[in-house]
Amino acid sequence: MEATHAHGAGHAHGDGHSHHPKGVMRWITTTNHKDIGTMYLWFSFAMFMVGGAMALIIRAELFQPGLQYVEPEFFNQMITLHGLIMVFGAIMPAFVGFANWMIPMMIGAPDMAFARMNNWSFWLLPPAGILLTASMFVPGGAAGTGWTLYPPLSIQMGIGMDMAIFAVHILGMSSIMGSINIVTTILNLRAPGMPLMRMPMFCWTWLITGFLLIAVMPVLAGAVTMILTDRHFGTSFFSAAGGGDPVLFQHIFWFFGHPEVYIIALPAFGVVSHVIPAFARKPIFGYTSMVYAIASIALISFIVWAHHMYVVGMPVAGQLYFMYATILIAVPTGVKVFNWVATMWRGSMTFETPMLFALGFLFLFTIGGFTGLVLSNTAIDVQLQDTYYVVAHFHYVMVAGALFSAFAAVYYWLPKWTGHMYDETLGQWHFWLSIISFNIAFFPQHFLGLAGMPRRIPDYALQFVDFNQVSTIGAFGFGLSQLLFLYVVLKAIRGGVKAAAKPWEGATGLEWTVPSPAPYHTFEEPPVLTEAKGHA
Amino acid sequence: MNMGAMMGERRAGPLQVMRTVLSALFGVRHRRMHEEDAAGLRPGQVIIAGIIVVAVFVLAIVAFVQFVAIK
Amino acid sequence: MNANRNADNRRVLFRLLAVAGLMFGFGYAMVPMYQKFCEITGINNLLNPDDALRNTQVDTSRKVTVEFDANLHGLPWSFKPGQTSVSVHPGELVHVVYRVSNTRNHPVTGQAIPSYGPQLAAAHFKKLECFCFARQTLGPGESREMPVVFSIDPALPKEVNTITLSYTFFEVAGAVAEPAPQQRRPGA
Amino acid sequence: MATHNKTKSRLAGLALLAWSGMALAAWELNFQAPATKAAQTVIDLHDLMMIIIVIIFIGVFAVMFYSVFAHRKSRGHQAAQFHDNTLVEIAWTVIPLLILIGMAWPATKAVLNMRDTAQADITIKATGYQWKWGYDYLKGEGEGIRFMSLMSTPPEQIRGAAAKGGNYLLEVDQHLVVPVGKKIRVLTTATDVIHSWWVPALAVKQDAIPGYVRDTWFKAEKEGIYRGQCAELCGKDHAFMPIVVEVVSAEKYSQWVGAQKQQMAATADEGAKTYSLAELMSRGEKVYAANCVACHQANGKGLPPAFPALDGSKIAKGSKAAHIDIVLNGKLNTAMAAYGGQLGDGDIAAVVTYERNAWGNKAGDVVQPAEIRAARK
Repeated sequence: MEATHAHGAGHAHGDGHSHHPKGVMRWITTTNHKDIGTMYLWFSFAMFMVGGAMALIIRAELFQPGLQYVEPEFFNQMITLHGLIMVFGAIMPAFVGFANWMIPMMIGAPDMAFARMNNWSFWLLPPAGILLTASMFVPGGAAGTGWTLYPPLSIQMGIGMDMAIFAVHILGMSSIMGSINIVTTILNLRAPGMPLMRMPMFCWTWLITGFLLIAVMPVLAGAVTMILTDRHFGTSFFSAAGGGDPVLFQHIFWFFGHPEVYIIALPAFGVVSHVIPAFARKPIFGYTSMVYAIASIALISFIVWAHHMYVVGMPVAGQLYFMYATILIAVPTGVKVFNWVATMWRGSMTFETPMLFALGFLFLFTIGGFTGLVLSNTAIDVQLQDTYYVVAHFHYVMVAGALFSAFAAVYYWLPKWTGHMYDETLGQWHFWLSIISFNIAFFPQHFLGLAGMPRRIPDYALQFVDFNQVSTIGAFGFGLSQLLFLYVVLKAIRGGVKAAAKPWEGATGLEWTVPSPAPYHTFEEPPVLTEAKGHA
Repeated sequence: MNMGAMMGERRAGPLQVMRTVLSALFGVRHRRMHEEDAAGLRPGQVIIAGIIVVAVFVLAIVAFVQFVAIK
Repeated sequence: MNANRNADNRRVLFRLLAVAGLMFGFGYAMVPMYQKFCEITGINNLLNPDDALRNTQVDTSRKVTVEFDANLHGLPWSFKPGQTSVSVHPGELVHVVYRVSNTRNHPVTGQAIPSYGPQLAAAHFKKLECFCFARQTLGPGESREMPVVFSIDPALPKEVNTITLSYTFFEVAGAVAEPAPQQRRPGA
Repeated sequence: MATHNKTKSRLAGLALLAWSGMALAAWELNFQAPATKAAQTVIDLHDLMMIIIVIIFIGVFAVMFYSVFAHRKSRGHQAAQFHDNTLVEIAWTVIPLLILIGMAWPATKAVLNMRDTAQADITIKATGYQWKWGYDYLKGEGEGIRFMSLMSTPPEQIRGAAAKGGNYLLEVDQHLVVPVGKKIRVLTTATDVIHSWWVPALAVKQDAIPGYVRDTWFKAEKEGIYRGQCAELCGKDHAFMPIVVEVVSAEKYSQWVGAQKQQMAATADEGAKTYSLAELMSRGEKVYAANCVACHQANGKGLPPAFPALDGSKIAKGSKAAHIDIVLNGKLNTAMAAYGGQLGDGDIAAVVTYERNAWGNKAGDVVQPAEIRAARK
């Protein structure tokens, strides 16, 4: 608790500790959760930029009907890589980065439980990222199947597909190791006097997410391995010719894919459950029911996978079952939103950037939830499956849900990481630019989908021109706004107003008891918790 | 609000476990009620009960679908 | 304290090794386990004819139209049903043929997969003789009539009055006139 | 359904237009005009859900925004410290649950109706190919008719070398013609990868899965031309395999069936006729443009390594028999499909002749339909 060195804060300058290697080797060999968290976050941001550039290529091509800038093959590759990179390269590592940085500090642990494995689970990511991006440059290009990798199309692809499969394997290993680490840390390294039910919400969401990841990543790995053996070793898991079934892959994929949605959403819920109470200066409403509801959401996320495949021709009984199950699980998710609104109710609110992003999250995630409800209805989904409506829906859930809460998290914890306050004015500009351009980009896509525009097409009929143009303009606006984010973060790293140990008046939790920036080693002696100190 | 209750050695009965799991699935749980329950609950019990309840939930929907689809 | 921890760690290590060994063994045990499972439940007995209906009573109160459809998947063959459709009573034993011929001047091996529309019908469609799933090798220019003998289960839901039986022939890549290893039934 | 020709980008005032665009035909905000009862049901269901959703949305966010405005620190509001209330929680769990169950009931009825393919008048099989649709009339009036349906939008329009036509990307060479008011059962299957047969105005979408048949149905209530597209990513020309269903009166349909039968008979007779090089070349160019251009390209240069060039290729310059064989039977484990089942003798003769004499190829020989017919034996 007495460490005072001001470093380890998210950038490579200055290292006061004599027993650490310097320069690059420090980062390669580090086992410090703060260093590793920082690397996760920068990796995630780099991937976010790469995936974002791909999205802009897609939107540029769709600005006008006809083929202008890219060939259809390349367009399909962009679609695939954008999806894979954003899900596995940007969003998931971002939240693992937050977990690394914050969970030990939130629970009063000196570091993660398996510090060396932590290093390894990060360093698996760059090769996977490189494998994915490099697959664009091999003969035949990257996989052009969409991130869902459906066979038999994925059987037809070139070597880029194999590279994508290996990348998914490596990313899966990294995620599983990261999850084991987080789960073990939370279960075993809590400071004395912090029972599970007094743990900060972010830790709870990650505990559950960790279990989900351990459960479903092997499923995805199995599915892509079956594609690999179908491609090269003469098996016929997904080929009717040998007695297999192409639809089997979709079942396996979505058995992974639906819990994956919650893997991405739950830590986001966790972040928001810290930010809103902090800026409403009021404890979170219904902590216990929230914990329980999140656990049950996780459990029942395993029984609704086939609502992604209403039109593959499953029996009518199957369609009805998945419709009912999906509609029923919408309830506990919806209740989360009520909880957050009730937390704000009769609070004493201020609206700094983290709070703005949390409110943006709430607003947009609710819209995404509602369109999800529309899609859960099998009869309507038959019309909307594989259209831009679905694209709009999951971008509202993913971008608004995960990304906005990640921004909230960065602004909320940046003073703790860097020791400086970020530029509030620019932060607010970033928020307003982001939310406005996001809506310009994605709201019109609902209309495109309703009117009948299929997704994953590089060219479209003329009645879709207008909204596509609006959408492209919004997408470029959204992309450019993120450069402002980079500037704000860099500015805070380089200097600025010194941050207090607890820069947010309403913030609670152990992480705010250590100085800002957080010393390289925190809680080498477990903190003493007093009953009065409320968490969550 | 006292830690002693959490360390209790008393074991929860099946009914109590079920009540916990069901209220969790429903999504509503009062902290006070939880603390009464938590005294005797073991994670293993809750997990098994949770899986059973979800299985029953699935079977109930399946049965309902059979009823609707094959009138 | 330290010795204690080492012992603990060793115990955990051994347990994990045992689990890993068991999982590895389980992987091998899967194959016979699945076979046994399928045998008992009757799932996946692709090559054996379906059991003859126990209740052979013919339901003369209604007729079901059975349409026949043929697809080729990358095969230089011609493949057509001998009849586009038949109208049958449930329970009745029906005999139809498909005609297939090799248009190539060398032997080609193919394999047919059946499929039903609506899918619901699959459970009520009993094939007593079928050329599906077994490999077929046709010599240069050879033509063949492939019989299908089936009956419709009288338990077929009342509202289903049309069933499509569709076969797709796939080329068995690289296979040249080899006997199908698992072919347990002659005459197909 | 109204399409339009406005392709000019309107940068000025675009954001404004986005919200005031309801008056313009192109700013479609809702489903396409329905042509079947099922499509109408979908729209009704969607309207119902939208009303409920908008009410809940306004309710929740009215509370939130009231809180945001009233309970802010700058107005001196003191934070209350309550943190749960079981009664409120039960209420906001039970009420949405009941609303959702209420929505599930009409949805169930719609689904059961959508999946009931019995009592169909006509059965048509739609087969997805990379990248076109094939149709076989299996049962009912018109039984035995089969044809391929390819996008007929010219590549110049796609590449921006020509003005885009009214039904840009949604026009095919042969419409799927069906009679009005009859229950049409559609079986879907595919030969290569998964496609999806989708016509929005008919509310029909069904994946076409290689090796399996799936079925769906529609019953068009009014005559007209309804356009749709493949909905499942199926490779590079996924955007270019439209579906056009033409719904006509019973009499017109019978006429169409008659004409089709005649044409099929004529095609079958082609084997006996002989044609001149010029005739075959001009016909072959059309067949080539419809079937081969996607991979081998208009200039015959292909897109190596996946799609080899024909200009100067060994096959186009070598023996006729080998050339005919590869067109008729395809090449295993490559994208080269067998066209024997898709094209008639005359078309294949023409396209082979064309390939042997176009671009830099100067074989000078003519392939007659009779040779194709012989090669098929």
